[in-house]
Amino acid sequence: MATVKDFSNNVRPTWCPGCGDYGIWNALKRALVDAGLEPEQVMVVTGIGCGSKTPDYMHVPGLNGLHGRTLALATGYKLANHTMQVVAIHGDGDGYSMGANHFIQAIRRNIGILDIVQNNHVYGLTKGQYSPTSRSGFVSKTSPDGAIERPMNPLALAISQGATFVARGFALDIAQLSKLIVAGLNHRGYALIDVMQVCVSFNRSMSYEWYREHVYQVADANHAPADRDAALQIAFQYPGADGKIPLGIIYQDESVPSYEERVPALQAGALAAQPLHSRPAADYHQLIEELY
Amino acid sequence: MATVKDFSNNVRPTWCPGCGDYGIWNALKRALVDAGLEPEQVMVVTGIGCGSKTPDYMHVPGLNGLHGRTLALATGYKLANHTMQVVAIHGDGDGYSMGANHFIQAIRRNIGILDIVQNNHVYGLTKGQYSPTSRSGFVSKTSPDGAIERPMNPLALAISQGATFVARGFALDIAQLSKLIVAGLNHRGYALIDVMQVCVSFNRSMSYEWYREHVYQVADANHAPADRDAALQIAFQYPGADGKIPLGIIYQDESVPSYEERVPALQAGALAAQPLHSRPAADYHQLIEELY
Amino acid sequence: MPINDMSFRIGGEAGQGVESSGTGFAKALTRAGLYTMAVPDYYSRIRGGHNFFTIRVSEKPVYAVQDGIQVLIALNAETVARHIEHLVPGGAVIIDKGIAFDMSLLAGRDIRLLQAPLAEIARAEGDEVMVNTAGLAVMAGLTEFDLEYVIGVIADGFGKKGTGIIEANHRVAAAAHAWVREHHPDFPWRIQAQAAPKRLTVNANQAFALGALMAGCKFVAGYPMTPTTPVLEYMAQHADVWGLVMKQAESEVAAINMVVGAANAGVRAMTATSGGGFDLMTEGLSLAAMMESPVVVFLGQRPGPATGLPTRSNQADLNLALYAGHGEFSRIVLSPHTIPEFYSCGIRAFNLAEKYQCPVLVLSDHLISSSYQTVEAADIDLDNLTIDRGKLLSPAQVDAMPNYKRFALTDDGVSPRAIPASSRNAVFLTTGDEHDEEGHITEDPIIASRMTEKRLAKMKAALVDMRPPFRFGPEQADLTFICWGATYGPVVEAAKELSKQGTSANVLCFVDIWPFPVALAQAALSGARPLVSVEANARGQFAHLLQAEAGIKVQQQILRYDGRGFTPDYILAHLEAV
Amino acid sequence: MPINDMSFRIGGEAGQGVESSGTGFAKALTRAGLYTMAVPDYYSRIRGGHNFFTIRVSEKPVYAVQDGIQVLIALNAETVARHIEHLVPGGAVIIDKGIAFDMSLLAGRDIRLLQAPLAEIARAEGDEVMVNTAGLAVMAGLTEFDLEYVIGVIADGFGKKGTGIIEANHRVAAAAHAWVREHHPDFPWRIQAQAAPKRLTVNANQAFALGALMAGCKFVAGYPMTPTTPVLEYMAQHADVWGLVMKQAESEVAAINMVVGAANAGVRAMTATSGGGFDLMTEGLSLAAMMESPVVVFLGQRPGPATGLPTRSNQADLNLALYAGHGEFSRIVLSPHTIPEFYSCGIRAFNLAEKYQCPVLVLSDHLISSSYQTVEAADIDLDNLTIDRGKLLSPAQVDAMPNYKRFALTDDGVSPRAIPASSRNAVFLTTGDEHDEEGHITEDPIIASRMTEKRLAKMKAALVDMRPPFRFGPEQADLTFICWGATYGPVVEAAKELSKQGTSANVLCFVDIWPFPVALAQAALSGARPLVSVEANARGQFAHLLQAEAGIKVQQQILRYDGRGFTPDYILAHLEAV
Ligand SMILES: Cc1ncc(C[n+]2csc(CCOP(=O)(O)OP(=O)(O)O)c2C)c(N)n1
Ligand SMILES: Cc1ncc(C[n+]2csc(CCOP(=O)(O)OP(=O)(O)O)c2C)c(N)n1
Ligand code: SF4
Ligand code: SF4
Ligand SMILES: [Mg+2]
Ligand SMILES: [Mg+2]
Repeated sequence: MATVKDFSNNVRPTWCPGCGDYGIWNALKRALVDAGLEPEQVMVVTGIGCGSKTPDYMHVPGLNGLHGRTLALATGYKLANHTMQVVAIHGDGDGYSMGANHFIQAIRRNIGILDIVQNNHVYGLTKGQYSPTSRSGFVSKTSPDGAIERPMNPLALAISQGATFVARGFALDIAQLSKLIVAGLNHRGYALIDVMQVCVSFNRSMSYEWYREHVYQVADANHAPADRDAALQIAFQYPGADGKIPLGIIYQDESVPSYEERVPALQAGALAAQPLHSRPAADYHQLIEELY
Repeated sequence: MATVKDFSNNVRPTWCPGCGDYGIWNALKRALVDAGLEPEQVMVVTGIGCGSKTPDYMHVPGLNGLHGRTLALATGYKLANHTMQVVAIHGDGDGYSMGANHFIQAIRRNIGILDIVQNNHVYGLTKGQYSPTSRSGFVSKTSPDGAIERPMNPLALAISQGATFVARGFALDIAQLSKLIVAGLNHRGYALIDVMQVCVSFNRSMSYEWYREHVYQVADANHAPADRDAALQIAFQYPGADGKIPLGIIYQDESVPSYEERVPALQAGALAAQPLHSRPAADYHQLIEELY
Repeated sequence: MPINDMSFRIGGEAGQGVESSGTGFAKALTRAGLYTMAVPDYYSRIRGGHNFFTIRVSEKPVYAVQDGIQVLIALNAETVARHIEHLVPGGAVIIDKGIAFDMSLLAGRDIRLLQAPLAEIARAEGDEVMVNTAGLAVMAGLTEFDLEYVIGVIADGFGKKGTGIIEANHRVAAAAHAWVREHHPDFPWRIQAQAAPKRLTVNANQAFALGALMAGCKFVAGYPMTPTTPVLEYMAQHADVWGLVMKQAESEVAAINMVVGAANAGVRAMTATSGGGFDLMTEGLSLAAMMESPVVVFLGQRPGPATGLPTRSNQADLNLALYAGHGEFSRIVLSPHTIPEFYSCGIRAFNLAEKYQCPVLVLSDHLISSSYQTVEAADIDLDNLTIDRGKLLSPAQVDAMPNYKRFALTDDGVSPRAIPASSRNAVFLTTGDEHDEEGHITEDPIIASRMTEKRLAKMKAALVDMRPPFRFGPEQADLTFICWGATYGPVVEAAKELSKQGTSANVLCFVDIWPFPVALAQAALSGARPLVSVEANARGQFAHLLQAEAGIKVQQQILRYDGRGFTPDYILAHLEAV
Repeated sequence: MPINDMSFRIGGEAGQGVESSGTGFAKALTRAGLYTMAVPDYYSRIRGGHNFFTIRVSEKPVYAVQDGIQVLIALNAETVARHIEHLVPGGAVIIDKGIAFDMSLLAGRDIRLLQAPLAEIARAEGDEVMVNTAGLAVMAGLTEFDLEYVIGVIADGFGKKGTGIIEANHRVAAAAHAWVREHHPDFPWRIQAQAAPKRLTVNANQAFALGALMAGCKFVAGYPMTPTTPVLEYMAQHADVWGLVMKQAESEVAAINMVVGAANAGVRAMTATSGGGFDLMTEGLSLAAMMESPVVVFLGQRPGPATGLPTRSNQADLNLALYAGHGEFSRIVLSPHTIPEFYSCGIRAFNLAEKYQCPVLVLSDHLISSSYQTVEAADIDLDNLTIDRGKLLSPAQVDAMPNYKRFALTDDGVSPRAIPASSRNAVFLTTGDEHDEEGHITEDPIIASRMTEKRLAKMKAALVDMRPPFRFGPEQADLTFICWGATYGPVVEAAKELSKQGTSANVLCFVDIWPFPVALAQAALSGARPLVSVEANARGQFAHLLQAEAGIKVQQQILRYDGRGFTPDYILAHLEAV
């Protein structure tokens, strides 16, 4: 069985000291081990943003695509090779602004991708502009008077569109986060883990200490993740007036088939594992008859 | 005061006989009259799809842009000329597939656009492919075995992200639809009217008769549009197992300022009404000092 | 008595079945051993408006319709008004006798009017909806074309709906046929079935889609857009049986990224779109180039800018295909000129994409994408497939390479390609950032230069696969037409006509457009004079390319940009005195 | 004793304040009446890595940095290792004495080492964070540069934070200055303030943004992307006071459509992006062309494909700018070569966009967008603005036109422009579909042809506004450099150097690139030989354009595509023997 070392390489992360991405990175490596995976069994798909560099700092196959297109890239990969575990990792700008449409569609498809959003409520890599999850009033380089859009609520959005696994983690609680990741990996269909990530350079008010005071575990509040209405109410707590940020598995439903389960062509195995021509050569003459 | 004739021109619509777009077209003209508007006071912004041709069949200023970009185009226009009434009209493909990201952001902004979605649950103009609102199992040219994505729930999505006016109309109930449009025009901020539109060519099962049997008025069920939780439950009824489709104003909240109310530069009036230089020439030298 | 050399036109409103009738009739003619070219003309609307469908038939291959027609079947009065001027003397108008129209249009013209009881017969023998069957039967009867071919096609079309409907159609057809044989036995133009090897009725969309399927394409993602939506639909309809996935994406942006994702799983993957959708794909195209992922894009041209004329045709996206996508990288651009070539480019595109690990664009236009042509079944060769996966490595091969580097620098710019995760040794990053040979992100200036050169070297390497222009006509001629892609058909017809008129003309048609085969172009064109280029765009984009790349200047440009297809007549009318 | 002719370099990790210190020092030198060119070099990361900032200073305008430097201030050990080789003999390394580094790097080299008590002084006189203040003061002291200029800049920077901090900085600076004057009074290179008219320290982003603001641009929408994010930020920061709206959009697709929407309200509107974001805007660009909407796009180039080298520079998106967007339409492409030109192109772009009612693209690159240069305040002329709104109609004018047609056909392709809804008479549709003169959707082939010609005619008309290449140096020379846009600076420096060495050289730099001023290019280049083009891309895109459009062949191409800026030294090193 693989160990954390098997998922490690010797490239040093370029993240700022204290960045929450370190925690997510470590939680991911641990979770892959805990889930019993080997490096070649998991494809890590990312976009562009600070945290999207994660697979360069790991010994895993990775696809590091365009800003915002993480889920589209991951969807194409998953459909072509659905027996792989596919983990998408990207920032809140990538996932909820540029990529928000892909987010909705991934939910509707219930496609088997574990989606980890490094939600630091700011654009890190471009040096500090407000993001779709920035709170109203957030002062940034492009919102000098404070942001005037109301923040997006990704968990409520997901639940409202029928997501089947909706969780929130905290980048600095590596133990819990890695458990959430394992649960997400084992989930049937699309699994969202929105991770509260600290950006020490551009969002200092949402610091490690601030989070410690504001997060709570839904499990401690006896929340049953099968209860959709309760889940939705919990989702609405963020970003809540009372400043409570729920952590843990907020909603889960294992009864919905994943997209890949429902595509007829995939029932014979992964496309990637099939020969170019899946039927005997003679059969193809039928295609000519159709044009007669 | 303008009459319906003032909003009419002599271009004949190219829609199929029996298409629901005729109803929306008529309801819109009537509503503009009822709202006391003159043609030059309303900008009709559309995308690409059958119904997006609406402004060509009316005497109104219109911007007919790209498929899916209706709300982005309308947002730019609104911010540049916010004292105009801006009405966006587009199909479910345009609004909920190609344009779904703009939809989310318009909600978050609460920007003063009335958004009418001609939701026929199919791609009409490209001759019948499934759309994001097509029910699971919908057979179309690109889903010969039936669609395997679960349909999007636009009203639930809107409410989950803080929309302040969420309504559903029926293209063939022109009297009610025009009332909803007037209410939407008078709303503060972004107003969504999802309109059940009949496509006689490519979605015959959702016919006029079918709808008549499935719709009901939320007002008849004593729904209070201020009650968000109730609104959300009602939104979840579509597309419901019991086949109920709620019509009317499902949610409304007038307490949230519109985006344009919150942009400092707009407090002096519409950008379009201001001279190129809004301050005395001498003031601009301050900009040079900043570079010293 | 002209035999097997004429044109039919069916006109009516959208929704009246103009296209299905026309396609059916073209199929029937093909099955009868004749060659057809069948061109639809329709508006961007679902019902109403004015659509028409022109079918030219001949005993020799035909590649374009002509301006003159012999038989016009009018499903409404407007059709008569619009098309009467195209009827040749002695030609016939067929119209249901219940449709009133402006008779004065025929005044003083040598035109035979058939006010046929189409609806009446349909109602009497079957059902009112079978009026088009009656119309086709009248066309057949008038030209003495064996009705069985028409009935055969109709029967195939109703295949699943059962024998009741087929029999009713049969009765309607027989009655309509009898009516016309009785009243109009003496029409000069005739159709006679010929013995012939098996032939098909195919448009470019179908041919390309079939080629892609035969190439082993297993993943398609796209968003519907005229004129290539039918490619997506073909793939969706063939997905289950042939083991492929067609994903209707939420947008073209999503589609291209999905295709890149699938290509990185080692699966042959493609998309199909038109100009506006392609714009949205260009960032993803650039990603494919950076990731050195083989992706195929089928790009059907239609007039822009913006939404333009969505159901019309042109060739204005050549420059777009050549230059779209930021940064500098290799790409291959093909623009097939015939239906069989669309089929074989369907296969070749995937081979080239994998051989050079770069995007391959195959250009079509609305006209050829939606026009049906008769094709020899033998020209769609399913049995002798050439599959070239380039430097693809099997898992065993990768495992045997101790220090495998996915992006190893090589002379031709192409690195041995392991599919990520295909083996323990194939664990690496594929990134859109600049990277080193192993795939790690780097900002090193020397590596960046080498990688840029690597990605561009492929374009030089790919030159060996680029073919010279296809020639039609004699090696030496009084005049040489130059064209590219689907304009070939009408240009060939124009050249034939010109030669008939005494000026020998040949045609050089470029299919392999980028990397531009400079030496081959120069060899093919050296000495040829005058050169007349024919392009369906306003700026003469190909003529410009020819001059910029090969220094060859054309003497005349014939351009058309009203959204309508070239006809041989149009070309000849615009040819300046030689 | 060389005075006012040297280069400083500050190096350290991202996050150590390399850029802010460097910019501050450059500002101080400018205020002292000297000319500077200040170039940052940084990685795509927020902290760590290795950033450096080079400041060249002179009594004459300088447009590029050189390879050799006189003073290196190392904020960490790595800086010494990386840059020591660029120190000229006699040069100095300044490093905090608490930082251990590899002394052997200095062995055998004529280099002065200043192990200065920077942190110590900062702690003692103020706060540890003021270590960079100490460093700047040491640089000043070493070169006898009047400390007051440095302190002035620091004070301005802390403007709002109150006098306490300013005073502490002052104390730190004074102590550090005293230390260096005591220990190193004899450094050969000196800086002496000069009397001079007012000058500014500006980069191209700022200059363009200011120009746009002065042009009356009131609407900006964009999505952050290096290197033009600061343009969006400038606009956001100036929005309230100057009455404009900067909308951070959800994507570049949204941004361009917002800009088109605003432009159709009659408001001057723009966006700023880089190649990848621009790809996503190309469908919207095509829409702007079809709607004949004036939009301005500021496109900052950086190396691709895909994400490439996001914080590096090149000029590889020329073809993209020329050809992106489907369909055929007019566009104007400008690529300013100096900071004042960026300012005036900021204004001119909006004038041209409104005059020709088409998209105008202004190209920049990372290097000039983020390098600060000294500019005469007089060259940023706010007082004599030329505003040309072209054929814009006032509501009264529109009302006086009984049959107003928004898209009326005209010789120059430009129609009198009413803003929709600006009057009762200005009620019309603006559509991305093909349309007639009134704006109604049409598929008529004749109208479609005329409209295509109309949209292309503007490009011919706009030729009158295109300027010849800018010349630096004598009219006749032994060698002529050709360049475009921001490469001008280093090429000019190379030409100067070459002339010093005895080969007279001049530079012809194209700023107005499209429509390509063929006749002006031919006139400017006729007879000039040899022609050496210098471009920061791998394919020589401009040289290709020059040949394709004007038939002019260059004799040598000097290309650089490693993401780093040209230096005069690099150009001369790659110049083949003339
Ligand atoms: C199409 C495109 N637009 C813009 C950018 C520039 N860009 C790079 S990262 C980024 C935002 C990063 O924010 P987020 O996704 O939240 O990630 P973070 O850096 O905060 O982890 C942007 C705008 C890009 N790479 N591509
Ligand atoms: C970028 C782009 N992709 C695809 C198309 C083709 N297209 C035109 S309308 C349409 C869908 C129409 O569906 P919908 O928006 O639901 O409108 P409807 O016709 O049903 O009213 C599509 C895919 C386009 N115009 N632009
Ligand atoms: S900028 Fe923020 S998100 Fe990016 S590496 Fe630094 S701390 Fe992390
Ligand atoms: S296709 Fe459907 S939506 Fe389009 S015009 Fe016809 S009925 Fe209406
Ligand atoms: Mg972020
Ligand atoms: Mg629809």
